[in-house]
Amino acid sequence: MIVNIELSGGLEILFSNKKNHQFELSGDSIPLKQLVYWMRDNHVKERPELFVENGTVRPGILVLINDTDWELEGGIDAIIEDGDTVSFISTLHGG
Amino acid sequence: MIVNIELSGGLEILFSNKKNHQFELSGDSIPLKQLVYWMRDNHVKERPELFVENGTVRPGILVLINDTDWELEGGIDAIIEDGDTVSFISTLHGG
Amino acid sequence: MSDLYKLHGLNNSQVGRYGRQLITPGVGVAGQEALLAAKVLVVGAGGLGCPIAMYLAGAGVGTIGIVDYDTVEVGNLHRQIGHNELKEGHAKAVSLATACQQLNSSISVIPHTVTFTSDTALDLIARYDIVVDASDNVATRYLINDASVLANKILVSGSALKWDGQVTVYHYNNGPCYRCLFPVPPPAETVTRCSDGGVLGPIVGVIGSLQALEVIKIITNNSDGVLSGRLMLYDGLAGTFKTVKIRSRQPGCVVCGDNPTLTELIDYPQFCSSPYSDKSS
Amino acid sequence: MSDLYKLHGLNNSQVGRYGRQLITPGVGVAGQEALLAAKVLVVGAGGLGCPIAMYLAGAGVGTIGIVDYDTVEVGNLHRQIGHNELKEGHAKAVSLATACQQLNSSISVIPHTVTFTSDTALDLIARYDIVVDASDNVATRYLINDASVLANKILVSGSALKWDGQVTVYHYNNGPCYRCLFPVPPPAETVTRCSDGGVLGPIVGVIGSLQALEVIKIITNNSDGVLSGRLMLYDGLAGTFKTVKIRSRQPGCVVCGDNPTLTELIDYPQFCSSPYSDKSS
Ligand SMILES: [Zn+2]
Ligand SMILES: [Zn+2]
Repeated sequence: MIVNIELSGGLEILFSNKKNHQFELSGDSIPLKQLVYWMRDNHVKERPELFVENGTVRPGILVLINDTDWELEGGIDAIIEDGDTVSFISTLHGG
Repeated sequence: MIVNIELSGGLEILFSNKKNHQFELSGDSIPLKQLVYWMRDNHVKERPELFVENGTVRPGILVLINDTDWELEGGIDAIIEDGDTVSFISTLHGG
Repeated sequence: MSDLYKLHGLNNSQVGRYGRQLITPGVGVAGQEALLAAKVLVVGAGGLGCPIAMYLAGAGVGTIGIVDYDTVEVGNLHRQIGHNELKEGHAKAVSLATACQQLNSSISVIPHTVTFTSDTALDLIARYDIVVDASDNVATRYLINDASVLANKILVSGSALKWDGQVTVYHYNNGPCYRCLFPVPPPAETVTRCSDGGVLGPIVGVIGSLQALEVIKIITNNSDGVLSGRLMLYDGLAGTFKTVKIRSRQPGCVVCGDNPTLTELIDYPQFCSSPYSDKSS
Repeated sequence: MSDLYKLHGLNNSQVGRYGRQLITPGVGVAGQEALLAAKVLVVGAGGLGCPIAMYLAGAGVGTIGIVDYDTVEVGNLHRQIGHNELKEGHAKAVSLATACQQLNSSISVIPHTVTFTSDTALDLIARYDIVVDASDNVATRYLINDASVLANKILVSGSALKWDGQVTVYHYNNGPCYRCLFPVPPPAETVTRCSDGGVLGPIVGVIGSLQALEVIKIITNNSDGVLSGRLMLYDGLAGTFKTVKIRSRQPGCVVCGDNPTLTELIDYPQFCSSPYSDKSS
């Protein structure tokens, strides 16, 4: 399966400074929690605690599944399928 | 077949002041030219010359097929299929 | 044109000043009267606050409050176009209020040069109908949210960093508040401040202008298009926007939920482990 | 911070003024030096021209020209935040240039109070690297396009009406020009002017800020994200943006094509059947 990942609001820095990724994974679907752990273990080079904390995505990151808030899709327990796009958006505070 | 129509930049005024329309047509596809004539004849209440001129969409309107400039898709000779979105955008000149 | 509006509550000078705005569909005389009657508090007279306050002043929002305790520095001017070199060292709230009054002397613009804290926030917010978050730090953002919800005011939120910006409207028509989305503040070490990460003037220009438009849509009752329950994301470097659907009000939210446990303001610098400021310490 | 940049061509006061912009990724010292060396002509000191010129001045674009023959009226101020009541009756080009210089006295801002016509356009454009279309009528838009192509300058175009706006970049990296998209002007009776249709301040604020950012991206060589071959559409009432792919340069274009037939400027009011103005006649 192919999963599209989008990173923004500065999170891309943890992922080789690239905003868009396409990951190939085995199987037809993957629980989001497992995808997040896999991303942390295989793609975050430094300071993984800036991405994952207490078993989920750290506070201050909004997660979207196909452009919809993950809260409407089951949160960390959502199931991601082939072709889905998951976005991780760090909220901004500046002005 | 279903065709989604988007109107913007003021063109919506010709179409009951609605920006988004969904039209049901017979068949599986329709040449864009025929769709434009059908829209003019069935949905433009007043001043059809503000939409069609000399057998095509009048100058100053940009046409998109699924968010891509119609010029890249064959222009007025493009074939529109079930589920396609056609956008008619009147260019703006103000500032 | 003036004859056309004679039957309404606008005088000739108002028709002259707001004519081009009045004739915009969805505004009209009723919309202009609503703008003149509205009271909007802009929290922050920086990069976002400048275009917000100036466009609201231009539009004829009748009462505009501007809160900021900071003073103008030359290093602000690349992005804070409501100030200028002559205002170096002056209070930002006063400098921006003056710019707004020079744009439109017929409205009331009130500078508040106090620090916006748990002690001052509710008193200030109580005097206005709509709050605009143009602040630059996490602690102030949680404070503004909680105070707006406790005082039952609509909150128009914008933020920016580097080439990116975000806009949404909180606590509007059963939409979420900031805490519905972000119940817990981010770890302090994950927060990039503009003083560390930089920010470009046109980015705050875009986001601040978008915030001003949301305020106008709310006041003129063009509610369908208000960015409530939707978050607009701008990536200026890529030249792309995206508007995404976000959760509605969360029944379990500590401040706007069905059984709120947060019923008075707390110590936000402690809650967020970071100060009411974006300055490097 | 100043020590860090001592080896570069920026002095301490420049580092202080542009620090927050310098540290933005993709700008840096090289980007700031390019901005200081750049020359940009803004055609129009109205709703779009105000934020464009002010954000470019803030960013340190070294030479900014502003062309406008019109004078400031109170009815402009709801959307033209670079002017103010004290400037009523003054030349818009001078009023806006003064605002820019007060924001940044270290750059050069040149008001051109001439009418921008087939007689004056090429001489003016020749002195600048990039042209920004902040005009308000069809005839001027064709004139600016043709003059920019003939002088081989990049053109950053924005337009607005009511709640809507559009932005794109013409004649950049083999992208299209305005005539590639619109070879023939629209029938005069289909053109809605701001004087008839209205326009809101924050709409021109968003579009003008977007145009200023495109200029900065072009100068700092962040070319991947430049809106060339793409058109950005903003619907402020709905709160949505869309960026769509448009055609590339057309080999048959009369002005930028492989065998151009338009090699000098023409009579644009005649070509467009409408004057160089958006005023009601
Ligand atoms: Zn809440
Ligand atoms: Zn061309």
